[in-house]
Formats: sequence, C-alpha cells, structure tokens
Amino acid sequence: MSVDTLPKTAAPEAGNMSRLAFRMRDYGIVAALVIIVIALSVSTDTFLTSGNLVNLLDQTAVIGLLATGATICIISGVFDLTASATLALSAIIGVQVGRVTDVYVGMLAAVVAGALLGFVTGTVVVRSGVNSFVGTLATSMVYRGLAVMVTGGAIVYPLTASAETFGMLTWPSLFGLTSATIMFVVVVAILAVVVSRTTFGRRLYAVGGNAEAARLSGIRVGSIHVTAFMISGVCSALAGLILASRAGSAQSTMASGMELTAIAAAVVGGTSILGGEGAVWRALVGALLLTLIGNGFNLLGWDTIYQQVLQGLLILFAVTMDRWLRKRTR
Amino acid sequence: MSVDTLPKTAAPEAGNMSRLAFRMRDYGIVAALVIIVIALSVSTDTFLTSGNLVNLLDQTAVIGLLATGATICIISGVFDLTASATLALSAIIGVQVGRVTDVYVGMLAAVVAGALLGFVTGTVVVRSGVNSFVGTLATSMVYRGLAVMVTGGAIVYPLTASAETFGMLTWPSLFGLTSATIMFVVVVAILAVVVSRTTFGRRLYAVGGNAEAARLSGIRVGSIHVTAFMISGVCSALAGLILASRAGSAQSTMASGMELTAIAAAVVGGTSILGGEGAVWRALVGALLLTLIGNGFNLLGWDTIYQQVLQGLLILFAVTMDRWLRKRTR
Amino acid sequence: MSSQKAPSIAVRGVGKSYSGVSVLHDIDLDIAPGEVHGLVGENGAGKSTLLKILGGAIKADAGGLSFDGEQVTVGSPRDAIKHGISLISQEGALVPALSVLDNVFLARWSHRGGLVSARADRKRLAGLIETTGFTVDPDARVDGLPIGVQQQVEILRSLARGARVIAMDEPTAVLAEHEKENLLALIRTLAAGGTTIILVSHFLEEVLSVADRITVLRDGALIRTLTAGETSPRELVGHMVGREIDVLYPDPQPVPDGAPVVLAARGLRRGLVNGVDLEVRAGEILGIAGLVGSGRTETLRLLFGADRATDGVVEVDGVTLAQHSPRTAMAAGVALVPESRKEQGLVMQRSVAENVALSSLSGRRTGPFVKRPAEKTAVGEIAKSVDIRAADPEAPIETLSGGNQQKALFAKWLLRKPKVLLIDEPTRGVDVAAKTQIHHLITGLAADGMAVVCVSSEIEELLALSHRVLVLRHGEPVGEYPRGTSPEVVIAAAFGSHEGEPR
Amino acid sequence: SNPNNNNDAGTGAAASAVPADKKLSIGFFGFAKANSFAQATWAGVQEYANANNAEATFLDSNFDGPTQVNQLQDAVTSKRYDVMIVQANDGTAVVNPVKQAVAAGITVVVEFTPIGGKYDTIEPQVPGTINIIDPPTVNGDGLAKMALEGCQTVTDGACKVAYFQGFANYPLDTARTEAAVNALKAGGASEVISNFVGGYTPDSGRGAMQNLLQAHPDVNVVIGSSQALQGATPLAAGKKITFVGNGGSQQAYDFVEKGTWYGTYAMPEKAQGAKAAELGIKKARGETVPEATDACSTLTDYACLGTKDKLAGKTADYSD
Ligand SMILES: Nc1ncnc2c1ncn2[C@@H]1O[C@H](COP(=O)(O)OP(=O)(O)OP(=O)(O)O)[C@@H](O)[C@H]1O
Ligand SMILES: Nc1ncnc2c1ncn2[C@@H]1O[C@H](COP(=O)(O)OP(=O)(O)OP(=O)(O)O)[C@@H](O)[C@H]1O
Ligand SMILES: [Mg+2]
Ligand SMILES: [Mg+2]
Repeated sequence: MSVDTLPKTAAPEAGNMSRLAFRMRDYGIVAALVIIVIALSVSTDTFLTSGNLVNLLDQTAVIGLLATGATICIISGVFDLTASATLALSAIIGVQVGRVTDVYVGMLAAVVAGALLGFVTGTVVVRSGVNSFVGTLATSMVYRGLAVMVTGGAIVYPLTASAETFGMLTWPSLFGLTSATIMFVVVVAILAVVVSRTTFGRRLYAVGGNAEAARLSGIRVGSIHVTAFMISGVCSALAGLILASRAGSAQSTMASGMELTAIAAAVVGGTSILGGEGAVWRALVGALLLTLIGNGFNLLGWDTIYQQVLQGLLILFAVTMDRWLRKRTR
Repeated sequence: MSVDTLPKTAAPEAGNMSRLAFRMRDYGIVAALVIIVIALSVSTDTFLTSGNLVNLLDQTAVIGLLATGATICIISGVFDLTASATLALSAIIGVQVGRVTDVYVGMLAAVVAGALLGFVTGTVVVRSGVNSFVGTLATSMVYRGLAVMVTGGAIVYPLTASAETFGMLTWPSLFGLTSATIMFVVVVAILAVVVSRTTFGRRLYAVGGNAEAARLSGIRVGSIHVTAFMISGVCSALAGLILASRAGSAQSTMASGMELTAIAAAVVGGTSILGGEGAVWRALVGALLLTLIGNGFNLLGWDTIYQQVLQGLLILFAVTMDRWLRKRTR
Repeated sequence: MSSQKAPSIAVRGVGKSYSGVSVLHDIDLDIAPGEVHGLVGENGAGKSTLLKILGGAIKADAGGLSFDGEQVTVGSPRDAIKHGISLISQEGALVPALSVLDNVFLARWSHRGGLVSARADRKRLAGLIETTGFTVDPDARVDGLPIGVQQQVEILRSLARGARVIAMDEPTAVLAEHEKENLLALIRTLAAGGTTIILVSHFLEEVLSVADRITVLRDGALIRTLTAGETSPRELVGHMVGREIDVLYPDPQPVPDGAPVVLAARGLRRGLVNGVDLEVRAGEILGIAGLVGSGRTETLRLLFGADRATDGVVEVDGVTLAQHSPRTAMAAGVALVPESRKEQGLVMQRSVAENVALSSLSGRRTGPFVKRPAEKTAVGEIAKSVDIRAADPEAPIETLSGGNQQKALFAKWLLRKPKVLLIDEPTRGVDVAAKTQIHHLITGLAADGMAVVCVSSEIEELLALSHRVLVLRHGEPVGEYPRGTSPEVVIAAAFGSHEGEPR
Repeated sequence: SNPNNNNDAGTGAAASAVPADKKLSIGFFGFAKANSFAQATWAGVQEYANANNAEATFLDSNFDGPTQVNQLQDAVTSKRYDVMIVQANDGTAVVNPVKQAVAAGITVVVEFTPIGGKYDTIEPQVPGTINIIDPPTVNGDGLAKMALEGCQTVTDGACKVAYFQGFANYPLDTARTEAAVNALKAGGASEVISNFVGGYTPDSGRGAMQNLLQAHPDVNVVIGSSQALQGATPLAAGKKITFVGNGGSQQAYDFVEKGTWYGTYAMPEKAQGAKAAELGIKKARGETVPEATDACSTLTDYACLGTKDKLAGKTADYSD
C-alpha cells in the first residue's frame, strides 16, 4: 500500500534564486576583503605595486599555514593550541638534523616531526578525553619546554656552509613570488581539495558537526581528530621552516602566541568555532584580511597609536558585515 | 476516568548511592589538587607554612578574579577575550580619576569603568551577532589601543601624596591575609552565590546550554550575555586594581595575554567550554592549581628548563584525572 | 536490500545500569530472520537502552549477543554495522550542517580514489526515494528541515546501508498519518525481502498491524513475548503497566456559550505560511492538521512570536501583541510547547527541576534569589501530575528516557498556568498511559477556561481532542471541520482532494 | 650631546648621501609604544631629529616579532624612511627585512638589542648596519659585578645570590642569565639561585620574591629587572637583603639613592636614542660613523654600573 505525497520542492526559479542567495551569503567576508583592497588601492599608490603584493603574500604565508591547520582542527571540533610550540620544536629539530645531515633532510625531518607531534597531541587529547582547549594548552607547554631543553635556551643555526641554502624559502621563485608563498599556496590548495572533496573531508565535518552521529555511523572519531592534529602539525612545521629560513636560525620562543592569531584568522574568515562548518579558503581569506590591515596601515603611515583601535574596528566591521549578509539571506 | 500508574521511582538506597556517585564525580579536580598539595607538603618543609599559604592566596587573587569572570561568561556560552585589556584600561582610568579626586573615588571609577567596558563588549557582541571569540578579540584590540591613547604609552601614577594609600591592596589584613586576598575571596563568594542561587544564575546556565530553548522560555538572551560581560568587566577591573596597587602605577600593557590563562584556569577547574555547565568554585580551584604548580616549582628549586614540561604534564594529569573520575561514575 | 540473509538474533542475559541504578536486567530474547519484532513498554522501560546495545551505541554490563548461533561482540557502532545492524535512534543522529545527501550516505559516500562522487550518491538517493516515496531535497541542509523530514532522512540512511537488521526507535513518532502508512508498508516490504526489523513504538495498533511478534518490557525486565495475531492493545497495555487499564480518549467539555475569544490571529504570513486567520475561545481546543511541512509548526511559532510575522496580527483578549516576541506573548499569558525538545525545548545538560522551572522563574523568588523549597514543591507537584519518572531530579535531563523528557517539557509550560496554550505534538514519544494522562490534562485545562491550540500528526488524537480542526495545506488554511468529522475527510483535505466539503 | 664620540673607527659612507638641506625621515621601530623604556629612546630620537632637520615616526610593534618584520618590510616598500632605527623584539627574525632595507639604500641603526643571534658582541651582524647596543652578556657581567660588591654591604660571610630571570628561557635572557651566573660563580658567590622567573612586571617580581623568601630565606642579594624588583623590594623590608636592578628607571634610581638597592644597571636610554639618531642622520648625510658603538662605555663613564655614588646627581630618563 502506498500513499503519494505532494511533491514539495520549491519551484525551479525559487530554487535557483535561493541557491544564488545561498552562494552570496557565504561570501560576505570576501566582500569585506574586496572593500578594504579597493580602499587601499585608491588611497595609496604603493599598495597595488607588484612588489607590495609579493610582500603581502609572503607576510601571509606563515599565518595562513597556521590558520589552515587551525581551520581543519576547528571543523573537526577541536582546538590546536600547540600550533606555535609545534612550529618551534619542529623547526629546531629541522635545523639540528640539518646540521648532521644536509639542509633538505633537515627540512624533511621538520615536517616529519610536525606530523609526529600532531600525532602525539591528538593521541593525548583523544585518549585522555580531556577538552581539546586545555589538553592542547598543556601539551603546548610540554613542547615549548622540550624546545628549551633541546636548545638549552639558545638559538640554533644551520652549519655555516649550508646557511645560504637554508634561506631558500626566502628566495624569489615563480612570478617573482617567494618560495615560501609558493609552498604555502600549494599546501593550502591541496588541503582545500582534501577537505572539500574527499571522504576524509566529509568525515571531518561529520565529526565536528555531531560527534555522536558520526560515531554511530561507524566513523572512528578519535582517528579523525588525530589526523586533523597531524595535518595541523605539518602546517605548523612548514610555517616553522619559513620562519627559520627567514631568520637563518631557530629558537624555542619562535612564534609564541601565534596559535591565537591563527585561530582568529580562521574565525575571521568565517569558520564557526562550534565545529562542523567552515572551509580552507576561509582560513586564507581571514589570514589575508589580518595581514592586509597591518600592511595598509604601514603603507598609509598612520600613527600607530590609532592603529590598534582601527584594526580592531576593521575586524569588527568585516565579521559583522559577513554575519549580516549571511543572516539576511537565510 | 483516570489512569493510575505504578509509582516507579528507584529504591531509596539506589537513589542515594547514585547521588553520592554523582557528587563524587564532580570533585575529581579537587582530588587532583589535594594530591598535589600533599605531594608538596611532604617534599618541602616550606610549603605548609602559614607564610607560604598567605602568599599562595595572594598570588591567586588576580588570576582567580579573571578566571571567575571567564567562568561566568563561558557558562553563558561566550568567551571574553577583552578581560586583560579591560583590566588595563580600567586600572588606568582608576589611577587618572584618583589623581583629580581621591584614591577611593579612583578605585570606584575603575570598577565602574570595568562594568561599562563589559557593557560595551557585550553590546557589540550581541548586536553584531558575531561569534564572541572574534568579536571580543577585536574589541580587546580597541581597548588596548584606547589605553595607549589615554596614557600616550607612558606609565601613570597616583599623586605622590596618595601613593601610599594606593598600595592598600597589598597590606596585610584579616588573618594575616593581604587585602587583595580578602577582596578576592569576598567577590568570588558573592559571585558564587549569584551564579548558583539566583534566577539570574539559572538563566545564565540556560542561555549557555541552549540559547534557543532559553529564548523560547522568555529569557532575554542578549541581556544575559551583556550582564555576563559586565560581571567579567568588574572582575577585570578589580584584578587591575590589585595589580596597579602592587605596582603603584598602571600602564597600557598590563596583564597582556592573561585572559587566556584565565580561560585556562576556568577550564582546568572543570568548566566546559561548550557552555551551560561549570561553577564559580571551579574557577577558584583552577586558578589555585595553576598558581600552586608554579609555587611548588619555586619551593622545590627545580631548574626552569624542566619547569614548563612538568607544568604541562601536571595540568594534563589533573584534568585527565578529573575527566576519568567523572566518566567512571557516569 | 542485501545479498546476505538476515541472521537470527539471540540476546542472552543482557543487563545495563547507570550509576548503580539498573535500567535493564537479564534480557533473553530471540528474533527470527526476516521477522518484524515489536518492542513496547512504558516510558523509561528500557526499550531504547536495549536497542542501543544492539546497535553498539552503548555497551551492556552483562550478557551477550549472538547472530546465527555465533557469539559476537558488539562493542561499538562499527561492529554493529559490520554485522549488518543499523540503528535509527530516538534522539536522531544527523549532522546539522551537512546536506541530506551527505547525511544519508554518512561515512558511506561513493568515492573514487578518496574523492567523493556526489553524482553517484545522488543517483543512489533517487533510487531510495523512489522505493520509499519520501520527498526530500537532497541538497537541503538537514538543520533547516522539519523534524518529520529529518526522520525520513534517518530512515533513508538505514536503507542506504543495506542493513540486514534495522532497529527503529519510534520512527513514526513525528510522521504524519499517511507517512506512517508509507513507512509501515516499507517495513513489510523489507521484511518480505528478508530484512529483520525491530520496531519500538507507542502506537500499539501500528505495532500490531506490522509485527510478527511483540515483546513487552517493564522496569527494565522482559515481561513477555507475544504473537501479534493472538493479542490485543488491551492485553499489551496490561503487561506494560502491570494491570489492566482503560485507554480511551476523554471528551472535551463543550465550549460554554458566549465564551470570549482569547486568541485571534489575522492574516499571518511568513515564509511558507500564507494568510492564516484563526480564533480560539476560552475553553476551546483548536486542532491544526496538515501534512509534514504544511506550516503547522511555523503557524504556532508565529502565534507565540518565536518568529516574527512579516504580515498580520495576533491578539490576546482583544489586545494586539505589539513588539511580538516570546516575552510579550508570555506576558500576555501565551505558552508554547515546542516541537523539538532537543533544539527548542530543553537545556539538555541541566537538571529536570531546573528545566521545568525555567519558564516561570520569576514567579518564585525572593529578591534575586530562587525560592528553592517553593520550586521543589511546585516542580514535584507538576512532575507528579504529568508523571515524570526520574531516578534523580538533580540529574541532567538528558539521562531521562525520551518520553519522560517530553513530559518534562509539557510540565515546564503548565507550571506557568497560561491563558493560551499552544502545543506542538503534545504526546510525541509518550507511552499509552501517559498519553491518556496528557489528554486528560489538556481537556481539563480547557474545561477550566484555557484556550488551546494543538498541532498533532496523529489525526485520531487531534480529532478526539479538539472542538474544531483547522487544516493547513502549503501554509494556507483549506478548511475547518467540527468534532466528529471522520479522519479520512481531514486527510483528504490535507492532500487537497476535496471529497468532504468543509462546513 | 655626547662627550666621547670621537672614536671614528670608520665605516664607508651611505650608498647615496642626502644633502644637508633636505629634511630626513626617520622610522623608529621600537619595542612598543606602551613601554616607558622605548618611550625614553623615542624621546632621544625625536629630540635629536628635530634639532637636525629630520622628522621621526614611532612604529609600534607592540612587543611582537612578526609584526615588526612586516613593518620593516612594508617600510621598505613605501620608501617612507631614509633612516631606520631598530629596537628589535626578535633579533633573528628581523635579519631579512633589515638586509632588504640596507639593499634599498636605507640607513639602518641597530639600537640596544643586537640584530642577529650573537649576544656577546657589539659588531654588526648584518653587513651595512650600524650598531649602538648593549650586548646581553656584558649586561649580565655588569649585574654580577654589582651583586658581588653589594654582598659585602649585607654580609661578611658567604654570599648567596638570587638571579630573577626575565622571560623564562628566551635566548636573549638565557644568554644574560648564563653570563651573570658564570660571573657570579667565578667571582666567589657561595650559591647562585637562578630558577626563579621574575619577569618584567612588579607583580611577577612580587610573586617570585614571595616564593624565594619561602625557599631561601637566607638570600643576600637579589638581581632582577627593575620592574620585577619594584614588586620584590617591599617584601624584604627589615631583612638584610640588598638588590641589584637591571634598568635605569626613576624608581631604580630612587631605590639606589635610598640605599635599598646596592645598584642598578643604568643605561641612559634617552642618550642612546639620541646617539642612534645622530649616527643614522650623519651616515645618511654621507658622513663616516663608527660601525659599532658600545652604548655603556660610550654614553657613561661608569659602564652603566649605577651604584649610589655613580648615580648621585643624575636623573633617570624614564620611569617604570
Ligand atoms: N545516560 C543515562 N544516564 C542515566 N540514566 C539513563 C541514561 N540513559 C537512560 N537512562 C535511564 O534508563 C532508563 C531507561 O531508558 P530508555 O531510554 O531505555 O527508556 P525507553 O523505554 O526508551 O523510554 P521512552 O519510551 O520514554 O523512550 C530510564 O529510567 C532512563 O532515565
Ligand atoms: N521535504 C522538504 N524539503 C525541504 N524543505 C521542507 C520540506 N518539507 C518542509 N520543508 C520546509 O519546512 C517548512 C514548514 O515546516 P513546518 O515545520 O512549519 O511544518 P510542519 O507542518 O509543522 O511539519 P512537521 O510536522 O514536520 O513539523 C517550510 O519552510 C518548508 O519549506
Ligand atoms: Mg526511548
Ligand atoms: Mg511540525
């Protein structure tokens, strides 16, 4: 016996309309970014120079990589406050391994160290069952402490012979962009595809959106979280390599506090800290926006006394605009 | 016509049993604290001296006040990242007002400023509809910037004539405890009662646990949030007064970054960052635990190189133990 | 659905307790392959707990399971899925921000080399939709869907897994009449194809019509397993509550002549809802009927001010509610028992007492302080009158069984003694005995002069309870029927086929 | 306004000298606007610049290394400054942008903290820059020297010294701590306690002191940042403990004058700022200036070792 129900999908035009609105609402933050870009292009003659754009991307690389890692963790419903400690520790390991082998092996070692540290963080959080915020906070203290122990609190350098090679990430490359920028763009593109197109990506959203539903569907929630932390660890290690390559050295205090800027960038981009939503491109937009605001101020030469106030107001403007556009079309 | 059903409440002993277990599980973190206290009492002969206990409470006061504010915000489902900026700005206002009136009026002004700043933060977050994490982050930049503008980047002092009075919060008071400790204990006790016994407290939990259900129950979700931010603002201002009183001055960089330690203390105490759960006493326990670990290291004379690692491990131990005790009895 | 035949299931000595309180003990149960096995019992009897154990969602403290005579461990949902068991849980297990498509194939997405192939999934979903007759938009985010549709998504998911055993925990509680029929037909088809179905439901007729055998649980113990053809609702209820009781709908008292209009709405519009007018008098119960997604819930929300109407007015006692919001509505004496207890009704991590007291906090306070003894008394009384069974009133409400949560939600609004009571699905997930109790409550309240507007997908309930029934279709009123109208007429109106002319 | 600046060890002229009548633009990349030490530097920079046909701007990095890197990079892009005076938050991170600046023909003066990772030399570590700095190891040695002298004033027995670290295990702090601890041990201190973090605020100093007095009530001398000691000093009232501060703030001067502290490491910071501006402007105008200047020995005749007699009659440049 079967009873027919009314077909109740909206009329086709309405569907397209609503889908268009749906698209629009997702890009409020991009609109905010565009407005700021236009304002800067009009008010300075240095902003839209290729030199400045190259710098801008170069300045975005580190925070962009960290924000990407943060976004992936946040989508899956966890925070990774170890990011900057992992960055420091893996950069140090990279330099130290590089001293006894060669620079490239050292860089590889840094990335492997980042992944391993991510694995440890994830395992600690998952196994202890502790909230990721405090779990990763404690873990990050351990990592920073280890970094101090490894270096004895001093700065570590690559061998003099390889110092030049070690600086490779600062070299100009394709289209005049720095190698760091290229690496950053490639990694973020890969991760964007992983998150938006693969089954792993879907699991990530499912775990972050409703961990219990995910578990009941047979998803290993724990391993998804561990993997998210590992990806974040690799992003941190890469960011660490960029910073070390720029400084020509590594030290235990590198980038301290930057995990919060990274989370801020992720959230400014529009990823919800509640998990289950967000996207890698949003990390990029958020990081770009934050960098851009700083860059703009520097180029405009405004008094730095007002800079912080205005930066805060601009961020507020950007996220509020994003929020309102989204709400209006909901 | 009426239908009677069998009364089917569990047998009384079973009920008591479960209530006991239920209680137990809530105090895992206290157990962890007690273990650390015992360990320190046994391994040093200085820990359990009244002098040290007075110090310990004095050292806990600032972070304890901030953690209390953070806890109240977190219970209601928001983060207050402006805490340390509000602290600085209101302490500065307190000193400045104190210069033109008198120290006591200045202190009152600081508290009023804290409440007002909390009101502004809350209104910004509620009105813009932006996630509190990024909303308060941006607002805190504005506040810090204002602090710099107000002071011109310099340190502000009370008038020389009132410098001594201004230091009053460092004076010993009841039972040899410092006035700061007394103030801290009184404020936290009041807030504990407010949160656990008043209708406002009930609404706080409801809003944090399920904002939509709260709204449909006739609760003004927005004003509850604003009030939470105001309480947090007052806590920050009081913490700022303690710091200023100790330093004999105020400046715009005061306590920067401390909002995160405060949130950490809240979470270490066992308040869930998801909102709707937690308690003021937990903030106290969390703050005490963090202070205790630092205090213990100093008394034990361990090398700072290992301190961070061990601190991280100890925090992990405490929260994991809390977590496991809770789970086991669930 | 599956090439493999469903196994025979044997449950042996299964028990479970929470914090020392046993909620399930020593359950022995055998289910034959391809059988439809009904599971009935009062709220809190342990039905969901048993199903969760089968589905691996929770672990039993004692006992074991075997499939086809082989001892198996079901320690996790993964294990259960591996054995071909699929659980549709009472609380719902959807990922809010994902689309219908992604939810249906959750963790089972078609993929090529790890890349998700949405196109393949879309095709699979189209096939499933055809077999079930459900209508869902594959691209809609599930958190925007009416609960009935969400339930359909969960059912589609179980089918998509090709499960050999499907355990359904009250799948029909939120479905409208014809969709229930749809589902029951589907269950029969699946069983005929060899799938084993375990069905938990409080609709005894429904269970009797589809199940081969029925097991009754009471207080966590298995009372008896009966053959469906050889028993009656009356006998089942007897086993459920431990003695015979009458389950009859009470008749509402007639509305006194000249009773004033308490609630009136004119030209309400918002989204789907397109021009709803209604009037309810003191002592009157107005039922609203319609298909899933016809805008019944939205109409109630507009009346309460939970959403603000883009057009139209709501009046209470002839006074227009300006600045319409839940607060102003409540101040005017209106209360809404919402449809979704998890999303809109309860604060899950807070205690039963706190939840029940929440909407009437300001009524019991001294200055800013909650009058705790008064609160305890009030909550205790109301809990007794709707029969909430909680081992510990201080425990989080999420530890209560589904039906008891529903009763708590009801109690929360009754505690305010409103003038106008808006109820969305009053007896969802509530057991037979308690359902009768709630009906008595509602008719009793109306008799005392309350105006009631009631939405229910259970047409029998609605017709028995209401003085008048308003039928909505696509957000528009299409007719109003007096007491005594036959269900067929109302359903036909909801479908838009005008066999029975409205008066 | 500096008496002994005539040791022209000599460095080449700037790439392109700016004529004397053209107004120069100076960017001062300080620690933070909200920092009295940086404000003192700023006052010196500004004063000298205004008097010598130049205009200075304070770029506030708010103690953040990466922010400062971006500011330097953007400053090179905007070509806004002829002279950059850098007070580096993170001496290694800014190496690259400083190199870029030098390559772009901008005169870079490294002030107070070294740029590059060596903490024991005054020589520029980025070719083409001018250093006027106070190497952390020199600073540490100086603190130790005063502490050992101070010991004599409170005890004639064994000398027990506590050294409050700044930021725990920051390379710069580590280098300074290490230098101080070694010098203390070599100089005959009976015990050196260096596991307390005093930080850079009165509050953290107060906490450290409370704990120190519990663990080591018999300590004789406490070394720490002037801010930390400000919080620590009141707790030692009535005890035979003296202090050696690191920093030339008004408060430190007062404590030394009152005899509560044996001494403080007092850098005339405003003078250092002025000197930095002077070096930068001169080089930008094509004059030859020394490549490396040791701030303490150049700007003071007591090598920054500010004991009571040395500081007598002098005023501090800033207060904290
Ligand atoms: N997590 C938990 N903690 C404590 N008690 C629980 C928990 N989950 C369920 N219970 C208790 O177990 C008992 C059985 O609950 P269960 O959900 O199985 O009932 P049910 O038969 O499905 O009832 P309903 O018809 O109302 O859904 C109830 O008394 C309930 O309060
Ligand atoms: N199958 C569906 N797919 C997408 N949207 C739907 C579907 N069914 C209903 N909706 C949306 O749901 C809204 C109406 O739902 P509402 O909750 O008011 O109806 P209802 O009659 O109470 O249904 P239910 O009984 O499920 O609660 C409309 O906005 C409609 O667009
Ligand atoms: Mg159930
Ligand atoms: Mg509905």
